[in-house]
Amino acid sequence: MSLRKKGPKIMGDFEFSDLKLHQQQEIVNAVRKGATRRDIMTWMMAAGATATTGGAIFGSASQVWASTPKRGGRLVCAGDQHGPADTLDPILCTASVDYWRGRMFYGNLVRLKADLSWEPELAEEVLVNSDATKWTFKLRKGVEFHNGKTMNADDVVYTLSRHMGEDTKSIGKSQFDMVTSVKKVNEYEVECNLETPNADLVNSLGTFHFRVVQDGVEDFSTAIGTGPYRCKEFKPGVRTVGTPFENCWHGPGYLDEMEHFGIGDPVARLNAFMAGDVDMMVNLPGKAVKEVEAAAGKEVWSVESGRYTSIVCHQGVSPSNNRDLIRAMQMCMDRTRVVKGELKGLGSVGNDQPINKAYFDYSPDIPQRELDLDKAKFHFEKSGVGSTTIPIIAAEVSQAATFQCLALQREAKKIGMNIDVQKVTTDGYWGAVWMQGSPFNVTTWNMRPTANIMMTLAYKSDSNWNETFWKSEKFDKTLVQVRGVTDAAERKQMYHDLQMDIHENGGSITPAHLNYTDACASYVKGRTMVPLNNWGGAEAPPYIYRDDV
Amino acid sequence: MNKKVVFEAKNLCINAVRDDGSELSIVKDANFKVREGEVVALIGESGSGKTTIALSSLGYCKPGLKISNGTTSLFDQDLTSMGIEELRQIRGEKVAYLAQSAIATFNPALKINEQVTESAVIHGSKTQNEANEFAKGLYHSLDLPNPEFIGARYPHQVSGGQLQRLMAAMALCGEPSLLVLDEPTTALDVTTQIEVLKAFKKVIRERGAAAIYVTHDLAVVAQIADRIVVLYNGDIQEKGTANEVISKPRHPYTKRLMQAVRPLPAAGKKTRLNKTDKVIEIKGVSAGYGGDVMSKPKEIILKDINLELSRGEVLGVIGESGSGKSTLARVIAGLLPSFKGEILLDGQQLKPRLEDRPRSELRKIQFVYQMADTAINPKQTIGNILGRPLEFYLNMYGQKQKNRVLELLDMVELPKEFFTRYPHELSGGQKQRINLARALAAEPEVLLCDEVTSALDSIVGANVIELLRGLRKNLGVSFVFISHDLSTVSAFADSIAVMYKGIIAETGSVHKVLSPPSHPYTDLLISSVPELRVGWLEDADKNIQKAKNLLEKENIS
Amino acid sequence: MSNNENNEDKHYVAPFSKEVSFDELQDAPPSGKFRLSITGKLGVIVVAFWLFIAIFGQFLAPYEENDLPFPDDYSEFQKPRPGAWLGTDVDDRDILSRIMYGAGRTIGISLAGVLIAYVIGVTLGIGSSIAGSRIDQVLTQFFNILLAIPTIMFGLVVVAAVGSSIPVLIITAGAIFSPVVFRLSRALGMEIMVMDFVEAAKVRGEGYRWIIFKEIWPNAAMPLISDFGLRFIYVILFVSSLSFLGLGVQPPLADWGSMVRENLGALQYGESVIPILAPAIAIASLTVAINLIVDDVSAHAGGKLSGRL
Amino acid sequence: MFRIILTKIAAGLLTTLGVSIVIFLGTNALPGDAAQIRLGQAATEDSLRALREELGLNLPLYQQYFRWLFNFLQGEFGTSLASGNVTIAQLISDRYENTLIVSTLTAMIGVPISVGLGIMAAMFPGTIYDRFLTLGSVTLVAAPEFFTATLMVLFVVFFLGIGNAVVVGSIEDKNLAELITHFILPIATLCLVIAAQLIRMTRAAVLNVMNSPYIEMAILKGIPRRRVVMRHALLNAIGPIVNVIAINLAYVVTGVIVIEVYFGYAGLATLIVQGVQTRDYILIQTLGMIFCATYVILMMIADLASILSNPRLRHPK
Repeated sequence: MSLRKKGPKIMGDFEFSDLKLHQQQEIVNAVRKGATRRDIMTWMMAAGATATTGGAIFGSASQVWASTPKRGGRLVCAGDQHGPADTLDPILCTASVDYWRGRMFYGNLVRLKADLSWEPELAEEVLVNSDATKWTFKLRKGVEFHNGKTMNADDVVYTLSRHMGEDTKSIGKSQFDMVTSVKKVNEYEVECNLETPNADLVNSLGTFHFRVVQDGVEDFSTAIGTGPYRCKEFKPGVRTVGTPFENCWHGPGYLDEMEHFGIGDPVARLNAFMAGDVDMMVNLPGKAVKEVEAAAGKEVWSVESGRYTSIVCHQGVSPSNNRDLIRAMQMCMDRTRVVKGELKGLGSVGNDQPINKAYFDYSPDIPQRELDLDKAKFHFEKSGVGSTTIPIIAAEVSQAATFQCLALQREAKKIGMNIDVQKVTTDGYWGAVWMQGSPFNVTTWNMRPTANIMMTLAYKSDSNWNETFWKSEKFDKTLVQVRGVTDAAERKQMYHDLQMDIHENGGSITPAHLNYTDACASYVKGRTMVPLNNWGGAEAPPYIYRDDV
Repeated sequence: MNKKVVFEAKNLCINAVRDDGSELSIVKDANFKVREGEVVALIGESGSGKTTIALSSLGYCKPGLKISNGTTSLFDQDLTSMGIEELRQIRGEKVAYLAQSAIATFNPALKINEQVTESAVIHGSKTQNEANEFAKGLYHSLDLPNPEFIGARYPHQVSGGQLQRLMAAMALCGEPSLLVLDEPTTALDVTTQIEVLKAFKKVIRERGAAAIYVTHDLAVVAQIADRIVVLYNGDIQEKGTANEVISKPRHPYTKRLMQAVRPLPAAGKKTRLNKTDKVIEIKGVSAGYGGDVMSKPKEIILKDINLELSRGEVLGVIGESGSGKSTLARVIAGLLPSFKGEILLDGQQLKPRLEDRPRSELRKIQFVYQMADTAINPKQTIGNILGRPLEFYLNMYGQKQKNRVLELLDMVELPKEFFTRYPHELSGGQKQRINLARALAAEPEVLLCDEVTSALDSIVGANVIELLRGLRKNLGVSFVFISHDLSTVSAFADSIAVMYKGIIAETGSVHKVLSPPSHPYTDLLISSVPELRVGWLEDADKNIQKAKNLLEKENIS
Repeated sequence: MSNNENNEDKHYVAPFSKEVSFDELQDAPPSGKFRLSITGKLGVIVVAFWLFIAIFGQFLAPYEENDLPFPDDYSEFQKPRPGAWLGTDVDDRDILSRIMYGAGRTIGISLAGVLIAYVIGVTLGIGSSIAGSRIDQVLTQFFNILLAIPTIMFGLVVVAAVGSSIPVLIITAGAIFSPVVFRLSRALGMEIMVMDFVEAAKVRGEGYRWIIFKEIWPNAAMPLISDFGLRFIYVILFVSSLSFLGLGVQPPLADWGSMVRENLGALQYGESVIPILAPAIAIASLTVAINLIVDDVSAHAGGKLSGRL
Repeated sequence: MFRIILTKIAAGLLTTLGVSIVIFLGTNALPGDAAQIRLGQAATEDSLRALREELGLNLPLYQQYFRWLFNFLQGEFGTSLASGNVTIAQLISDRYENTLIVSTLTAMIGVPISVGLGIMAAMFPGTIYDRFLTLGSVTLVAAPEFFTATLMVLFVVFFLGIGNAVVVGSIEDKNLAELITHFILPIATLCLVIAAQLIRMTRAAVLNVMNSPYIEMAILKGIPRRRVVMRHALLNAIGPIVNVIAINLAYVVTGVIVIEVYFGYAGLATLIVQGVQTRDYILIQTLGMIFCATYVILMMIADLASILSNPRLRHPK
């Protein structure tokens, strides 16, 4: 199997800025002269874009495409939680503010696209052996760090080896722990050897924690990367300011200055955005979408995603290991209310398993579980739980996390199921409640680059984060096997089986998948749509620009 | 007779407005005039409305009061119809006020000179420099020490008597035509009172101002007033020239007032006492404040006190404020432990500290406070107040206790209905009787009476003394009777101890102490007690000066 | 009565009858038993109303606190209409019912918190004022230290350490407000301790129990009660500040502070402002009413002289 | 007088010392120790032991305390546990400017206005003006801060169209006009918050003095109302007023968490919230000490002011 891909230049998913300058100018001119959508599409496909991406986007955004990225201007971006823990060290990033900053200042070996396929970035060429146990990265030449040093294999080896070893602090180490060695082959070539096959390794390398840093750097009070902006100011919990890096290999960032800080309070953040004090904000509450849509010059920036919120049923303790009880609860879940009432449609109904259509390997053939009180009652009676109180520990770890419990509780009451929602503070929830033995509690997961990574993290028996304590040998076996399967149909069937297994036998009540919903001023252009995090997967910094300068 | 009328009250009625809106008549239909250069005294007891009338001459009513009828006028200008700004022009300029307590009426945060001169300067009658000079002149004529510099001080830096005179300066600085003096000497010691009175009289005569002098003390009035207006319960009972009213009182109330005037110090009736039956012996006691318990205090108040009290005896302790007489009572009661010497009760040594004394000893010595207002708990009924000592010392409960309380009420000549009342429903004299009854409830051997009559009006005070006399006769209790008032003490006590600067200056039977030759301080006290006759002030001056000189010599040696 | 010039200067004797005894006059009647002004009465009515709701609200409420009045409608912040007389909240629930449920919780927490603060503060404060200088110094110094610690920070650390639950909130509020109560009751105790009637009790040989409960307490009660009202308000504010930081009463439990908080964001875009402002108005009405009573209690004396300026 | 001042200063120092013990013991009683937090999930027994030794956590508690106190006094606050490599001094220096500008301006604007309004209310008690002010301050006292803040934003930013809803950027980059538009809302809100209490307390303090006999005397001397209040009454009310001001100023520095969060600027108060959220004990200890010292110093200044305003203490007999 060869996963060799080649790209002359870093490509944006749908973005005009991905094109070469003469191509951009040609399109602009064509639009000015009255070119049709069809003309442009044909032209674009000739330029290397896929027909699917082109078709999905061009129709609605022809005027966006019609404008050229402009240089200049200042952009103020409001994130949410921030504080002293803010970091410029990629391996320690935990929050969306960190991810966005990382993309401003650093580059990755590869980058992920809206459909979560990848393309080369700092690696010009990625090679993998047939059983996916050895990956070779041929590095782009002439890439300059902010301090003027040219990137070479040493930097990449140093970057990757920071994820290895027993006492690495890397947040991403679980995606890299099958790697046994990282070797410098020559000045521009690096080789990774794996213990077990992993065809998804390259997708991981496109994520937040694998930004390339300079060899030997330990002080992350400032960021020395290859990204389009250099770090002018970084004060943890106060603000970050970036200015264009003139010698960036794919060109400097478009903005004169990008400022980025956090406003913890959602009401204040929305106020700031609506008042025009900030140009972009993260986590627009579903209930404010109408307002933003109605306001002149403000737009919702929503990306459909596999992120989900869920109620965990601990499979190792009673009563949460009672299959009939789980089924009854799943059938009491008022999914429509969660999606329509709480998310205001910016999400999709969940089906008690983690994979939705945002994933490449999603299986559309699993029947949707609906609110069905009669069947629920049947299962509930069969479970023999009776009037015993069923405690669910909830915290607002994501939008709708508490709401889903209430939506369940309300319907459950109708069939005599007595659910007690015990709300605790978000702060400290992950350490004190989650996976600490309580039968029912809430959880939330961001989207992962592949279905396999997602299912491995949350459902594989030996995963540290197997939150439902579900143990299925068959599932584990299939999950590992499928990583090496190349036949499309077989692979599809196997992924269907895996998802069906969780849907039928897993311990999750998953009512909804949540979009990443943010908002920005209309003049903010060059938005990306990668569904891995807020603000288009934090992939936008190289492309984003102001249309009004 | 033809002198110009400075102030006139016509059919003046003043009402108090209660919280619920109902009104209570405080002054009823008062008519009187003050002419140029004339001192009119308003005399009466508390509640007679005398201060209220006096203040109406400034167009002022205390909060909660209002003029309901009649007029007051100053130089024929109607004060009642004036607005606040017009009144402001008059106050301090045409008419000035001297309050009872200079310590309370001087603003503690401002220097004396500013307060003395500000009225004149604000009214524009003098520039600041003129006012300063004028004030210095006043300080001179008021016999104030250091007249050049006293104005630069703060009120707390001068003595009470000086402050009282400074208040006179404050009133006179604007050269008002009318002075209103509200009990200006009542809060002072006898010896100081004479000096202040003298100074007042002098400046009033010098400046030729008219004055309204408010007091309850006839003897003082006799020294200073030209005319007297006698008030009772808001009504004018009698008015006339000072001579007429004092020498020939016609109204029964005026007569009663005259009777209540303290007699001159003289030995009272002799009571037979068994001098060998000592209730209390005080031997070489010294005490003071500050420092640790039982060690030598930082500030010594009492020095080497020796006193004896026989059963049934009344020992009068007399002295001025600061002489240590109250401290002596506190030492006997154990509130202030002595650090030296001993106190014997019935021949048994008492522990210095209250906390160390057994309940039986505590019962035998009872303390009666000066201010009945603060000495009885406003939140307890009279029944509770009097019942507590009964159950505490005598284990008397229930009906028995109640009966005894009623007996006690009877004993202090109060009606039985008081059993369920609260202190604020009682008058000052009645409260003082409750105060006494509480002490008597314990069936004590010794009553420590600390100035029990000095907060009371003269008639009421006289009644209380009468009551004490009766109790003493019937119960055989011994008294330590502390007072600054020589006449009261001499009328009631068997023996007297004169305290001066923390030591016993002189002690012995009333007769012995009061008859010459005595200690110069005793002399001073005796000669300072005002007599109820016009012209005494001038006569007394010589004696007082003599006594003072002697005392100074004594101090030096 | 007409007095001409000549009459005036003559010796005048008022008519009198022999029977009149000219007894000592009663003291002026005391400035009165405590009575409420009109605003004070209004305050009492409002407070009584909320106390009633606090106790019985959850039984009278049309819905349970997390029920939906209109299950088929997915829009929040609806205008008041039959079925939801004050409209619906951010999660489509009936605001009226939530206010009625919340009354008990808000008032209960604050009351319990203030009571704890008072039990600690008053006991130690009055105790300190009579216990003599050594113990007094130690206690005063200790509470001074506690006073120096910012309240919200103290609450934050405690709640973060042990987790937010209603008992934790109550105890934390009690601990935070006890130093202020201590200081107040100590000052009051000191003031009353020097009164003669307390000394009289001491001279009688009374023990501490009597002095505290019979002599000091009845006289300190009134000022303490007026402070109690204010402290109560501060506890409501404290708990709602914690709600703002996500550490107060945890939703979906209704309490006024967190209700204000969770609905407030919609002030700009909500369909109706009534459900958004209703919880805030509930807090305001209760606290203003308490203040009106407190003002009456504490303004018993005061401010009369300036009327004469 | 110097004796009194020295005693006050000594008492302040003693309180600060006591506070340091309370804070140290309090943070030590929280679950988990600094080493665990810094290492997080990567902690092994060996690395924990090594880090504990490095941080001195293996020493007896009292030694740890003295070590910490000694370092604190030298200005060595240590490194933030949450970030691992940023010093606490750095975190503080990034934020103190915001806190300083907001608290100073609030003090300069809010305090004089509130005290003035309180005095006015005391000058005309019972009038409509007084009732309006009293009721207004009562309502303000009762309003949660975030509620006041929201209404302010709605009114000022969205209705009047002036000012910024949040503070953006750092102070150095701003000219005066920008400073004003950015900080107008937090300062105005904070002024309202402290005004509520200041007005009430000033009014009460002045009215209390207004009942004294020397005020009656001043009235009877024909002194105009303004002078009676401003010279006779106010001089005697300085003590309590200054005390209330000090408490409120301490609050403006230490208690403005809600304001800082709401207006999106980084100040010292939010830093402590973040310290609590990340269990950053060293940060909590340091900020706790700074806050308490602020309080103690302000109260000390208030004490000194009332001593200086009292001639009895200034000029003992």
